[in-house]
Amino acid sequence: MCKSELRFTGSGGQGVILGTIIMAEAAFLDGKSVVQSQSYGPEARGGLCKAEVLVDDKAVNYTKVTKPTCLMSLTQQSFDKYKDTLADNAVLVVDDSINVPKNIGEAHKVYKLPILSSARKVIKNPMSANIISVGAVNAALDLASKESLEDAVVAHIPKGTEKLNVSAMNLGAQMIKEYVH
Amino acid sequence: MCKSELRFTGSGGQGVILGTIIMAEAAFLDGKSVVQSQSYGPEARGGLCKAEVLVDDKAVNYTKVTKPTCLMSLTQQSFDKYKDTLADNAVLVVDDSINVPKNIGEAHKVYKLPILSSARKVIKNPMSANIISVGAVNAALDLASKESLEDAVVAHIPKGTEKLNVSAMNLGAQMIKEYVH
Amino acid sequence: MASAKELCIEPAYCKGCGYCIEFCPADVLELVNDKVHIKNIDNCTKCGLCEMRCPDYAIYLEEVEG
Amino acid sequence: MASAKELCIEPAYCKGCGYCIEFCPADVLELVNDKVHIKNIDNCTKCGLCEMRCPDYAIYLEEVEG
Amino acid sequence: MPSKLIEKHLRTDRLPHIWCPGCGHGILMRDVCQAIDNLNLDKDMVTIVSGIGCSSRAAGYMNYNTLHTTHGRAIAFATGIKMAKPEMTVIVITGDGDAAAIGGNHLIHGCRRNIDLTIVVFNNNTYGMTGGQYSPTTPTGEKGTTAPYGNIDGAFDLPRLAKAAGATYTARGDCYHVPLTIKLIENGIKNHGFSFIDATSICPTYYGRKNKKGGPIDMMHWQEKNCISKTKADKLSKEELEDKLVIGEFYNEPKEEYTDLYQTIIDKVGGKRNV
Amino acid sequence: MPSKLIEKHLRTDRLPHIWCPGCGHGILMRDVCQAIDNLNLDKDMVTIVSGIGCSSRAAGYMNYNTLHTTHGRAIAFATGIKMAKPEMTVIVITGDGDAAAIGGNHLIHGCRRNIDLTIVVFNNNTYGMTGGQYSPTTPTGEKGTTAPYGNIDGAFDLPRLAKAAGATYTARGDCYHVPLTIKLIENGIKNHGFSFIDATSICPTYYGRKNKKGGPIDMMHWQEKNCISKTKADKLSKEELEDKLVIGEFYNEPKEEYTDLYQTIIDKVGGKRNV
Amino acid sequence: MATNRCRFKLLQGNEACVEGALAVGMRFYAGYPITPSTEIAERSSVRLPQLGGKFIQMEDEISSIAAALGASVAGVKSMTATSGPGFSLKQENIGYAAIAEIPIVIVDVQRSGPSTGLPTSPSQGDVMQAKWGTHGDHPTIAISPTSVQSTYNEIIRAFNLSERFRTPVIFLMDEVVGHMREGIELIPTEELEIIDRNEKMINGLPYAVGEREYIPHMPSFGTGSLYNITGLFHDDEGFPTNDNKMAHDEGLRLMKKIEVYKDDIIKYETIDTDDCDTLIVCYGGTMRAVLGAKERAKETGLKFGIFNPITIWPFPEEKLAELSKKIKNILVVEHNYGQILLTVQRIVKDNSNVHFLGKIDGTTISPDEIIKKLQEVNSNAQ
Amino acid sequence: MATNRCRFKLLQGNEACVEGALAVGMRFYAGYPITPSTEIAERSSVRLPQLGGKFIQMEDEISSIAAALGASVAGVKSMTATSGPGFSLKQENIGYAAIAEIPIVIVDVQRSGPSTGLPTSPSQGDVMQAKWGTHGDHPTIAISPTSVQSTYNEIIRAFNLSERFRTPVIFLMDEVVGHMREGIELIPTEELEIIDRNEKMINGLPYAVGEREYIPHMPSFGTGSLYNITGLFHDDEGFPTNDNKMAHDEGLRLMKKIEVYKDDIIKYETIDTDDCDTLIVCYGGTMRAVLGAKERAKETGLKFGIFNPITIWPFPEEKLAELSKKIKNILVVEHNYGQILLTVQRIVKDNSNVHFLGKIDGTTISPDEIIKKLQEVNSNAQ
Ligand SMILES: Cc1ncc(C[n+]2csc(CCOP(=O)(O)OP(=O)(O)O)c2C)c(N)n1
Ligand SMILES: Cc1ncc(C[n+]2csc(CCOP(=O)(O)OP(=O)(O)O)c2C)c(N)n1
Ligand code: SF4
Ligand code: SF4
Ligand code: SF4
Ligand code: SF4
Ligand code: SF4
Ligand code: SF4
Ligand SMILES: [Mg+2]
Ligand SMILES: [Mg+2]
Repeated sequence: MCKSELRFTGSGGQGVILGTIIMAEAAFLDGKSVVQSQSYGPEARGGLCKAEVLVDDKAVNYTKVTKPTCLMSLTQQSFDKYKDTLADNAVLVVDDSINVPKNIGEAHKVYKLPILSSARKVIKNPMSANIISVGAVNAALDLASKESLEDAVVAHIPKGTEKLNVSAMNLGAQMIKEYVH
Repeated sequence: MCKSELRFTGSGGQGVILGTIIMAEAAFLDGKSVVQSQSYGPEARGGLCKAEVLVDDKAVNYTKVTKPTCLMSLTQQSFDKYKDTLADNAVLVVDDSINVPKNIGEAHKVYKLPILSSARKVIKNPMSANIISVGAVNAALDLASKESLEDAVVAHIPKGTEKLNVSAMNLGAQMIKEYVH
Repeated sequence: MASAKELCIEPAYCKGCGYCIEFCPADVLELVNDKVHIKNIDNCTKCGLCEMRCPDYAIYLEEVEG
Repeated sequence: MASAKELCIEPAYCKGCGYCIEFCPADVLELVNDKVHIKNIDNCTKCGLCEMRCPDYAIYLEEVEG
Repeated sequence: MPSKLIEKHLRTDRLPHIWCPGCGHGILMRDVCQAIDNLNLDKDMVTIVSGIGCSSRAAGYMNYNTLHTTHGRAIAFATGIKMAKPEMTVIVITGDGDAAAIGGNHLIHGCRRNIDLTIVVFNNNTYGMTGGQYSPTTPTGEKGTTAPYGNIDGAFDLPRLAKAAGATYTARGDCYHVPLTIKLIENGIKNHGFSFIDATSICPTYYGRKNKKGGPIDMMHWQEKNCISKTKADKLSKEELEDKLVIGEFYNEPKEEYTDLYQTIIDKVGGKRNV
Repeated sequence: MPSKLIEKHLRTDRLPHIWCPGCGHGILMRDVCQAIDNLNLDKDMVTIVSGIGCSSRAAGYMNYNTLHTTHGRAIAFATGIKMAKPEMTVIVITGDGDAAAIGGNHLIHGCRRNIDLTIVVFNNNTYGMTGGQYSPTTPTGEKGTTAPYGNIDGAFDLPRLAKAAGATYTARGDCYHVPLTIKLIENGIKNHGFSFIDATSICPTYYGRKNKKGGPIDMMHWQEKNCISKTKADKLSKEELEDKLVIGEFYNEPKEEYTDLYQTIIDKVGGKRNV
Repeated sequence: MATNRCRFKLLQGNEACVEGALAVGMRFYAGYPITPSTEIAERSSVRLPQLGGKFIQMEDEISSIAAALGASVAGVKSMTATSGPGFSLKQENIGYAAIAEIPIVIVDVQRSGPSTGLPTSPSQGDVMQAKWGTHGDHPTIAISPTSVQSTYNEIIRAFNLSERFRTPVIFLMDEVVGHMREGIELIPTEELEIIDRNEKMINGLPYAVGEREYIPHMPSFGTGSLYNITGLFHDDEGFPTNDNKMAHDEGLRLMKKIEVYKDDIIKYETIDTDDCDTLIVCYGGTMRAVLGAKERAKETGLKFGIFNPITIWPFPEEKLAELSKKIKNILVVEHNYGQILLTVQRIVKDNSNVHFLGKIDGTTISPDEIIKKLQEVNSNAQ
Repeated sequence: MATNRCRFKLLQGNEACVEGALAVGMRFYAGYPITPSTEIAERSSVRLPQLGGKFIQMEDEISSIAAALGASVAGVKSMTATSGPGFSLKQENIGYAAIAEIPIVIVDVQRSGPSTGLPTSPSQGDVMQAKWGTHGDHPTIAISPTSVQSTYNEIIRAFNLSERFRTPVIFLMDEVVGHMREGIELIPTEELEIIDRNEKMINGLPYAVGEREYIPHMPSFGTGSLYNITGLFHDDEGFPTNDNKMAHDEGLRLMKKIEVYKDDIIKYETIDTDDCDTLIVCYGGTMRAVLGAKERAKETGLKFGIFNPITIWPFPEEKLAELSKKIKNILVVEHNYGQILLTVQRIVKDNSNVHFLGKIDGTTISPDEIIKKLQEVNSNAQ
């Protein structure tokens, strides 16, 4: 098992895959070994979407996450599908619209954050939800340096949207910092 | 080796292949085992053409003629190519325009017949040369019954040309009968 | 007996594209939580344009015994 | 120095199709043993039609030092 | 609960379909069903053949005999079905990639034979299924994931190509002009010969996004404004026509049909009918 | 000894060629050489690409860069060559089967791209190499070894198809009207874009024999009589036109060429020329 | 036989292929000409309409197999024929037939390859391609006839297997057999055992199988069933699925349906295998040269047995393994650079005893060459 | 490594394939999109014009390989990429490349088959097709990378082999490797050993070979040589021939040029093979799961070696034969129903010790499954 096994889930079009690419890139820029991968399929169109990152100090061998140490979910449907296969003491970063069963809440560290609503209301761009979650996950796990994460974000978003996305990232990190369990 | 191994050669368009099919059909109608085959190739277009028949009382196994017991040739070029691989005491039925070297004439039974010219002048159809040669070869080898040969000829020529072709066949047989070595 | 038409919705099919709303000539429809919703059925002229352009068969007119 | 044209034949190429003969406007050519043959060179107008239509490049006009 | 039309013609247990929100393919699939319904065809005597692509997924949802084949080959499969069962109504649902890229040869040869098939191309000017590459109908200059600097290829005018190849019925419809499009499909099915309907679709997910066409609604508005009838088009200048798409029936000249001609051969050589 | 033209443009050590007595392909191959000669092209900057068929055997005899490919794919191979070396004159010699049956898709897509290739189809209305089956240009009703009861397929009008697909130059020549045909090929090569020349050939061995067209000379006479220019054709009634074949230039409308357009992309994104 | 005037006929292998297919009920043929298979198309074009069947010449080989599959789906026994280059082009749709489980017979009259190769020359270079030519794991049945008569008989078996197992069957002829003429007996339809597909769906589902069954039944289009066929992995209704268990079950079932019934599919011929030091493994046209060598056994003093895998895929592994146990040398003779050889090497425990004779130069392997090779094998063995 | 900001980059396997190809000099790409290979086309379309190269999206896979071959003939290193269905369609022209001896790299990012199958799921179902997919006997080189880094490195080797041996090289990726992202080192062109084709003809003939040489040299079109290329058997000038001796010599030489230099072509990796009871044979993406199982060796107590044939064709037979002599059990792990398994069974003398773990259900084989299988193998062995 790797040090960190991240699984991001949501519905197609929410930028979940990009989120994992950015996470991977950030860790990679810090000199870590990473493997990122995703599920494809026509179903991914409107439906469920899953992407993963493995991070370690030594080489990552097996390329798939089996027991995530971190699950990020943006929709209830995707959360329900993956909520039961987690590593012990996993970190869960989920949208606050998601209903997390008690047993899971007790067994793991859960951050319920207003990701989707903040994207809409604070950042004023629903497409920024994935960047908020990236910021949040990174902060929750203390995975990559802030600089690397910022570089990674900037490298993967359309030119001209840097400011917006960096503030989304910061917003995510801040949510974690200020989170009251 | 089969009882009879026939090789017909000439140039493309002379009906050499059809000749062997008729020979094979005739022997087959008489209850013999036969295998007929031919060389294909774009070269067969204008150039050399070769077709073969194996005839036996028992099943014919190997499908190619290796040492013909009978060689029929309509052109010098094709004769030259195949003149040197013959069974002992082979029967050669060749157009009289062909120059047969002395050693071959002595080692084998050679019929030099006016096949091409008779086709033109007697039958008045250059395309009948192959049927003349069929008649001749059959008579020279006493291979198939006259009835079977006639049936075979009729089965393979265009409707309406029966009379012409049967007389071509007979002409070939007659040439052998009347041949003076 | 005359038959009338009723405007029906199948929310499970609706993907919230908004065609029906945009092209409804009578402003009958709206989007609620990314699903079509009838906001003003009285305006509806039963013209059927929403049904025609709904890519997901989520809105349609059905004959009802009048 | 003026250059003239000469009618040439390459018998090895000729397949005896007869085009040159049939379409020669001056009856210069004939078929002998399935090969083209010049029967009457004096008639030849050096029009080049035989060369143009020979599928086998067996007949042609060549410039000669006049 | 779905509508009666949908209930009757689709496999409703498979709905909702996999197409994206706002994908025009759903509208066009309904058009085909409506045309079949209007013609009162026996469903068991209707076969839908499709290739591979988002569009070609239609077959799976439609409650007739349905054959989802390999990429580009739908018309060839359909030809075999029609030959084997000439009494069958055979409709091919395909995409611009499926029909005009990899399948272009089968398209023109189907036209040439004038075999009684009706081809409906769900033409979204892109390869939707593989994620938005440019297609043979992507207008020159537009973008796709494989045309990052703008597409330099010319685009086929498919009805024109089909006609030149021998189709006896050609037309173009779209997603906005639904009654017209239904009628065009109906007429295509009615033509006893090879019928080709270029049905302009909408792919907001890839074609729209890549080419900054706005969302589905914007793209539908584009069709509303720019898809014009031949009569209207005839009155416009070349410049005015630049961004217009002419819809309607282009060609309808029935000719002897292929399977009929084959039957005359069977009759002539003494073969029995329908062995 | 062969003529100077033949000496210069053909691999004379390979002559005589394999074509049958009276085969029109030999005449057409000479036409291509003559056109190249007239244009004074550097032979090293000429590539002939062919597919498979009697016609496609031409490549082997021609003394340029010659590529004898797989059946139907010549235009696709040629596209790669032209993209890699835009300064090369690339001519495709193909047959009606090679170009219009199995290769039909590559033909229409070549047209669509308007890439600078010149296609010369040695069109003998049959598959000569495989022994005389009917082809997509065999007139309806005629025979082939696979159409023993008469062909029921429609025949492509190839220049019309090419034009509809986007070719910027289309023409038809034959074996009788040699100077015209040479000129058409010349103009095709000169057109900086996709040029399509349908060169009517003569296959006495199969097409002629199967369809009782007489020998080569009769078939040549048929072309003499029936291949008429557009001006002549315009004066004839539909009935009179029935057995006529219109020859000459049909379409010649230059448009931006594909490899040129690609170069503008390279220039735009900073790629060097000719790496 | 007395005279051959009734049900006996002199036919080319290619022609016998058509006549056998017609006898077993083939009523649709789609093809594109290619040497040396063209006579199959030509004879089909003459014969099919005489029996109310249909022939179509398609624009290429891909559309040919596609049209044949379409006709099969409509309930008509269908065939397509080709040679090397065309066989390569048909591969994608062979896989389609396998996963969609559509009966069809694909004839490949092998010629010398690769590519255009030597188009008119004999070869057996497509044997491995017949098994592995299409992408992905898939079931394969391939049959290789040795004579004109066996062509007639085996094409009938090919159709029967195809219908019974709902699977494409490759009929692997070669130029030698395809182009030679022999006298054969045309067994008429009435005397044949003919297997037709079962049109009654199991549990009302087109891809459902009964217990201990592996083959779903197949209704024809237009007979009231209104179902879906796809080349994607699918559920029992024929609808595409991404469900891992369904995909696994379906993929495995496709392989199993051939595996489980392999004894019904496999057919081979053994000659003089009871008492021999050397066993020749050969098939198709090459068999004839081996028989030619056998004819001369007295003269040459060479004793050898022959193993002819008529069903070449699935290969008759068990029988060969059994035979190999009591035989010193095995000589594989085939018209290629060693294809079935690899399978024989895998089956036979001690590879050192497996020898090979093969070639591709446009000529057939002759009895002389076989005799020479046998002598070599024998002398090395001493 | 410290930080990864210079020549280190996070890339997808498909992207690394393009970057490696560009580094070794690929300047022409022709393709047709298909999952899961599409990113190769997409990245090529972006990158090639930046380097003065050309990208073209053709109308299908057949024309794609044809165009790439055309460009290669004109002297430009060329590549095409596809997945299963497209790989089937390219087969005919792969044979053409083999006999005409035109360098080209064909990438097949395998997906689950047959036919459309499970288009987005991992598989290694085309391994045998890579060797046998085209008709007729022909040489094959195929390489299968296991990671994003090895994709970059091995595609460079693929081009080098292709140019050196004038032969098509199949680059056999799988969905796992193609779609995952890893950090890799992009070794720049200047630091690479690059093999370019030798354009100077031997004896002035494009298909002549020197003594003890098997590979003719290849001038590009437009460099003054005016020669012929054909897919027919041909003489040294490249002109079609039916001469039996020439055909024989050419056919044999095509096979020999790979056979003779196979030590230069073959590359494999062995891990812990010195002291193990069980050897796992695996390749491509599956290797990662095996390494995953190895990671847990301490925990599970399982000792095993790994043999990874990076050059999968020609298969590293000799090395495996050697290893097999001192090993009790061999376990072949691949993402199919047993393909390389057959080759392993052929090579390994006592088949009873060859075990197999494979599947196709859309999921990857996991370390857990491997561990379970190893335990099974071990317990049976007792
Ligand atoms: C032989 C083959 N090549 C490529 C593909 C990949 N592929 C699947 S669908 C598709 C294009 C679909 O485009 P279109 O037909 O326009 O349908 P759309 O998705 O746009 O509706 C491609 C290239 C395939 N499945 N098979
Ligand atoms: C893939 C493939 N299919 C079929 C063939 C067989 N074949 C060779 S040439 C030919 C037709 C040639 O016709 P055409 O192009 O008109 O040339 P022609 O011989 O008439 O000049 C065919 C079908 C082949 N070589 N390859
Ligand atoms: S058109 Fe249909 S899918 Fe779109 S919002 Fe309206 S009901 Fe929903
Ligand atoms: S039927 Fe007409 S008016 Fe009523 S909701 Fe639909 S579009 Fe609006
Ligand atoms: S040049 Fe003219 S006149 Fe002279 S032989 Fe030729 S065709 Fe006749
Ligand atoms: S046209 Fe040429 S080939 Fe024909 S007869 Fe005249 S010279 Fe000979
Ligand atoms: S990708 Fe485009 S074509 Fe495909 S379903 Fe989505 S919108 Fe429709
Ligand atoms: S068969 Fe026809 S096309 Fe071929 S060489 Fe002979 S005449 Fe010419
Ligand atoms: Mg599309
Ligand atoms: Mg032709």
